[in-house]
Amino acid sequence: MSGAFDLCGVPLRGPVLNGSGTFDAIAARRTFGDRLLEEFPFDAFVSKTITIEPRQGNPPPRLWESPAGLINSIGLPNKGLSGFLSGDLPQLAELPVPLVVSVMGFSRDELGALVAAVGERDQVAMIELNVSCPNVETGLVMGADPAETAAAVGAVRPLTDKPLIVKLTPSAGDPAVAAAAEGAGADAVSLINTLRGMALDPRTRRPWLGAGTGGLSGPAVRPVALAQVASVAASVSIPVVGMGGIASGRDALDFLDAGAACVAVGTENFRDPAAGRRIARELAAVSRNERGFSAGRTRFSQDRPKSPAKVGKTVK
Amino acid sequence: MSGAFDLCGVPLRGPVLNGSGTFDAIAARRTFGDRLLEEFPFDAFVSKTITIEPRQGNPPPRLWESPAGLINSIGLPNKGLSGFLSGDLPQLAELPVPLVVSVMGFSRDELGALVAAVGERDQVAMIELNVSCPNVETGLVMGADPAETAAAVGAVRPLTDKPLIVKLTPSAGDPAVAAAAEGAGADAVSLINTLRGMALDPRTRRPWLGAGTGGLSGPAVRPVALAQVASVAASVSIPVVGMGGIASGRDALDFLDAGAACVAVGTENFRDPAAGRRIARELAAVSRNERGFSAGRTRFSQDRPKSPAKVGKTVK
Amino acid sequence: MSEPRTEAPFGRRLAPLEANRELGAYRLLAVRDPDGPTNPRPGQFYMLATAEGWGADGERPYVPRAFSYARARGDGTLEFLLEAVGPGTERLGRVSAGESLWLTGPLGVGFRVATDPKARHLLVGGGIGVAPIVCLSDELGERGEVLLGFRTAAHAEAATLFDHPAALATDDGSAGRAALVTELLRERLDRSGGEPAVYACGPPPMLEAVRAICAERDVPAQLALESGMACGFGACFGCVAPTRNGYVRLCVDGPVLDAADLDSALFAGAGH
Amino acid sequence: MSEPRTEAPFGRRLAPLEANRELGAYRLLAVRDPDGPTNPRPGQFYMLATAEGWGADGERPYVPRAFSYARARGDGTLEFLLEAVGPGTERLGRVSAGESLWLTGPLGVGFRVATDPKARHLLVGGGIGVAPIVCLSDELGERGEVLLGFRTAAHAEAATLFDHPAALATDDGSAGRAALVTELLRERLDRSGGEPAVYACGPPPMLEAVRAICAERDVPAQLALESGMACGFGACFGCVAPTRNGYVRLCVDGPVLDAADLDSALFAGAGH
Ligand SMILES: Cc1cc2nc3c(=O)[nH]c(=O)nc-3n(C[C@H](O)[C@H](O)[C@H](O)COP(=O)(O)OP(=O)(O)OC[C@H]3O[C@@H](n4cnc5c(N)ncnc54)[C@H](O)[C@@H]3O)c2cc1C
Ligand SMILES: Cc1cc2nc3c(=O)[nH]c(=O)nc-3n(C[C@H](O)[C@H](O)[C@H](O)COP(=O)(O)OP(=O)(O)OC[C@H]3O[C@@H](n4cnc5c(N)ncnc54)[C@H](O)[C@@H]3O)c2cc1C
Ligand SMILES: Cc1cc2nc3c(=O)[nH]c(=O)nc-3n(C[C@H](O)[C@H](O)[C@H](O)COP(=O)(O)O)c2cc1C
Ligand SMILES: Cc1cc2nc3c(=O)[nH]c(=O)nc-3n(C[C@H](O)[C@H](O)[C@H](O)COP(=O)(O)O)c2cc1C
Ligand code: FES
Ligand code: FES
Repeated sequence: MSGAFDLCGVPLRGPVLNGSGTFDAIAARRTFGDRLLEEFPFDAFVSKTITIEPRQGNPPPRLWESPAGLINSIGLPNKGLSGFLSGDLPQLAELPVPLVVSVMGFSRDELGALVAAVGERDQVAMIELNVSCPNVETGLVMGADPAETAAAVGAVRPLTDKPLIVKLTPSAGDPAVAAAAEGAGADAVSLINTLRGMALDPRTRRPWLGAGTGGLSGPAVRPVALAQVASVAASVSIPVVGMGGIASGRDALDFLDAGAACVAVGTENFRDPAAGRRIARELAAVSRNERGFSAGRTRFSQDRPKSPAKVGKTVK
Repeated sequence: MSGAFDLCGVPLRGPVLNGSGTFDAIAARRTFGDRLLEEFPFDAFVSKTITIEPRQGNPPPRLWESPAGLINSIGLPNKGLSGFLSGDLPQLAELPVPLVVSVMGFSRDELGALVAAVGERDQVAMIELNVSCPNVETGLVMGADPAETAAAVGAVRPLTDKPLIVKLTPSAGDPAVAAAAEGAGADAVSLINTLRGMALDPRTRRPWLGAGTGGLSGPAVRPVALAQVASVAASVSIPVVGMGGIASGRDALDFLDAGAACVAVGTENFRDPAAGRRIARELAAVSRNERGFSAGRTRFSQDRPKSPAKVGKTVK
Repeated sequence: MSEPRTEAPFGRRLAPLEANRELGAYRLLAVRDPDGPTNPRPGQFYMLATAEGWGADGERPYVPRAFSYARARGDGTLEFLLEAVGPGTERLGRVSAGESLWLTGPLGVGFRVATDPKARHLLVGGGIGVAPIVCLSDELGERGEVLLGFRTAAHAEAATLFDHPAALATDDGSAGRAALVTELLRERLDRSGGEPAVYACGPPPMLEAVRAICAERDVPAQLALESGMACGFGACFGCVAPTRNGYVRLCVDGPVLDAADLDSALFAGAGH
Repeated sequence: MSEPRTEAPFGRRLAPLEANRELGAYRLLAVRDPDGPTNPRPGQFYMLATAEGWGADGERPYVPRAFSYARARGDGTLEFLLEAVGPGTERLGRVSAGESLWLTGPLGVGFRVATDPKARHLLVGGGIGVAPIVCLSDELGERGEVLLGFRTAAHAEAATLFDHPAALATDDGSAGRAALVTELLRERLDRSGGEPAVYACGPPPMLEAVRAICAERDVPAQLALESGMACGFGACFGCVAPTRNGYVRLCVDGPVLDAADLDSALFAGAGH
């Protein structure tokens, strides 16, 4: 199937990515050894979001379970841009799949610096813009309103030839934000990010998470994600990477049928490190059983009920 | 405990209500007989939302399950104002607890007509304004932005002496909407309503629900609800009725500790018709065990970490 | 004729499993329900869920599932006939000794049966829909003539539940006649001239055929319908069927409806 | 000294239950893991969940739970010691014959043990924290002296797991000495003058006392810490402990940390 399928012109062996921040390929290799590379679970690897400066992340506790889901307040710990480029990038370049680097800036300048620096590395196939943080210049969450999103994407678009994926904030169920990203030059959008949620400490009765609130993910949010993916896919013509609670091939198929070009697996990786592979296998099986043909370009680019994704755009 | 606890000045025997549209006391009495009255599960009864005109509701199918939750597209079927007043109200008046009537109008005039007509009935203790629908005059969802909410509440406030509870839309996680409702004269706010969600028909691969999308409820949304309740309770001084996935006394306690004055049980009623009673019992038990005192005024009006509710306001 | 509805105790209750046995393509579950009424009415149903392991792994089922009782033994035991079609029925089909079910019921209104001892009754069951026909046949005894249809002989084993002889058809002819049960019904009605009342339960296309056949011949028919249910007691407004009087909730106004009130027994969301 | 980490097969695997028996206040689970390595390192752990009924009824648990292995028998059987403290450990404590567990591991880095055959080792276990001390004691044999502390005699039954004699204390004096295990440690270190290296696992306050006692005496100590984990292989960044070098993920950089790297073993989110 190799070469038969692509996302924004980058050939992928299949449509299953990971959600940013839900799989650390470097730590996984320490744990599972080189078998990880042989059986790599995703068709493209999305890095955890990086920022200009190193970040320690939020104080623990950072996790609490909820019914069919997880609430996290990780707080984007990362080595910062130069730590990433020198420490992580060489290792991520050894992965057998294209690399997507997720970046977040607290101003358009920061975002621009990240995109420019990451974009010039050959090892990087695509860049994902995580715009879920408040812009220190305007005070608005970058990805929360159409104009702010368009300004952020427009500012960084000239800085790289690499495909840009804009990861929408969950409040951006409003498809106007996705349309604004498309208009400003995004090559794809991805969604959903986590929903704001809270849990109390059973003993102290105060918020459990060190940061007070966190982001809800997992099967609990799947219906919300599916609705948002369907509505965004119907209003843009760039490819949509759909995620939110995908735990099986059937779930993945739901997102593809709702208009996604690719899917990403997040929380399910925590329950099953090889979830990406299993889901890809299950997806191929349900596609074969129920459609009479197997996954591949036709399947993912043409058989969607709404807004076919603009695949095949070339990278440069 | 009778008389020791009240909501907006209406004495309640305890803090457990039902969510509008999740318990039909008339149908339940046909099913369970007068035992329903003897063992009535709620401390106040909230009617299904009524509109001026009768509505058939959405085409079936109207329900789909999701992980730890339910997606519904019921579409507010009801007999309309006059059908409700003549057909349902006399039967609801036989319930052993105060009655809250939920109303929705598609314009401020409609909302006003409902509030005026319902408000003059002695059998009605409080009125809940369901403002999750688009205003036909402005095109905006009434409860989605602060100004629109203030205008709607302000328009109906003079029309009745009865306490008004404003049921916030889920997009109104923004506490500014709750503050606007308070400013315009609401006596309480309730939240959360369902989150927009979708599911596909496993066979046709098209949206399963007759209406395309529906509202997600149940434990899946509990962390989202708790975060919104905590944030709203911290920003208003009127009582908050908290709901969203409450299935046990411990869940109820979480909402009370997050700042709610009362809680409402919705989807859990479907799994266990007597869930309200069980939850009240469990709540009393966890409160006793963990606090050294039992539920009642002190517990619910003063022991909340943030923004104590303004209880004790009189009805007229 | 008063509404054939036996009131349910308020709330759900734990019902210990007594037996779970294979019956051809189906399973027969017997549970102890000592606190429930011993006289539910044929066509009424119960909401069931397992007390443990319902909706594990963060997946469906979440709400309970609806099942017609097949038999209420006077001793407080209820029997249900189950077909595994999805996660809920699969889990229920695996309950084992020592486990209990959450049970609410009896729910809904059953078949309205004329009390006239001379009235003649034609009972039509298709597939898993034979469940409420079993207790109705028990009640009517010789006065109720039973026609049953199944996909295959394995499914037709459910016919052994009947104490009275029943006419049998299978789609593939592997047991009884190779025919649809609606063909048996058509022949039977054309033979007798249409005096009997018809009571039917089965898949939507079968019920629609029964409706049309009876309507053509002016034979009164009652159909036990199915739709997705979350609560079973009128709370969620989810289980509606379109009738000539608008949508009705099958769990409180049904599941048995007069065929005369329906334009069609085939509607979006019908069946499971 | 290379990192004491045995690599895990990639992905989770089904491990059939071999035995689940009560051991005083705890339960001892044995599972068959024929495809996993037979040589995990003491202090490494596995993520476990039941294959069925995990997180039923729309409630927690959703992600798997972390457990130190207590023993890896050379034949592919793993033993875990469990204390039921919440929904996950309760469900695991109820697994029965015929059931399987989802298992991922071995994970993390274990205790770094000096290879010098003359080095002396002091093993300190508190409560359920004795689990990794069992296999470490097996490995060190006579070279490892074991001090154990429990709440009551019922908990102290876990001491019977040790093949080598161990000093025993209970909070209530119902078995061994009425003392905290950290008092045994203090006395033992003051007696010998502090040459041995200390390896400890137990509740956060105990670990903090161990840390402080060893720090005062300049005794090198390694502590097996706990925090809430979702994944166990570094994917979620949830299981962090604050160290002098910033936050580290206990599942990939731990769970065993050098006490010298910690300001305190008591931190928000420590323990379960
Ligand atoms: C009054 C009544 C009596 C019943 N009596 C019996 C009985 O005696 N024996 C028996 O075996 N079954 C009976 N059923 C059907 C039984 O309730 C369903 O088979 C069961 O709910 C399926 O649940 P599941 O989780 O196995 O399957 P799921 O696939 O989860 O189905 C669960 C629910 O989802 C909906 N659904 C799923 N797929 C479809 C679809 N393709 N089309 C329409 N709806 C769908 C339905 O609402 C269904 O009930 C009865 C149903 C009703 C309403
Ligand atoms: C490396 C490691 C090894 C372990 N080895 C063992 C072992 O061998 N035997 C054993 O019995 N247990 C062991 N544990 C602890 C075990 O993982 C927890 O007891 C288990 O996760 C509890 O799950 P639960 O669902 O029963 O309880 P829950 O209440 O659901 O706890 C689940 C998780 O929630 C968090 N949590 C809940 N309540 C609190 C609280 N009050 N304070 C802090 N966190 C809380 C923790 O992250 C906890 O792990 C180990 C933990 C780790 C990290
Ligand atoms: C622990 C955790 C960490 C995450 N970190 C990031 C991140 O760094 N950047 C990002 O864009 N999204 C992050 N996400 C969001 C996921 O990529 C994904 O959008 C979301 O979890 C929904 O998918 P899921 O339900 O399959 O997990 C994180 C999610 C989780 C659970
Ligand atoms: C089937 C169903 C019907 C509902 N109908 C109404 C309604 O008529 N008016 C309203 O304000 N809320 C309605 N709701 C929302 C509930 O009152 C409640 O806000 C929501 O379900 C969250 O609570 P829960 O998770 O406990 O169900 C409905 C919810 C469900 C599940
Ligand atoms: S199943 Fe809820 S109203 Fe019928
Ligand atoms: S448990 Fe997920 S990073 Fe450690």
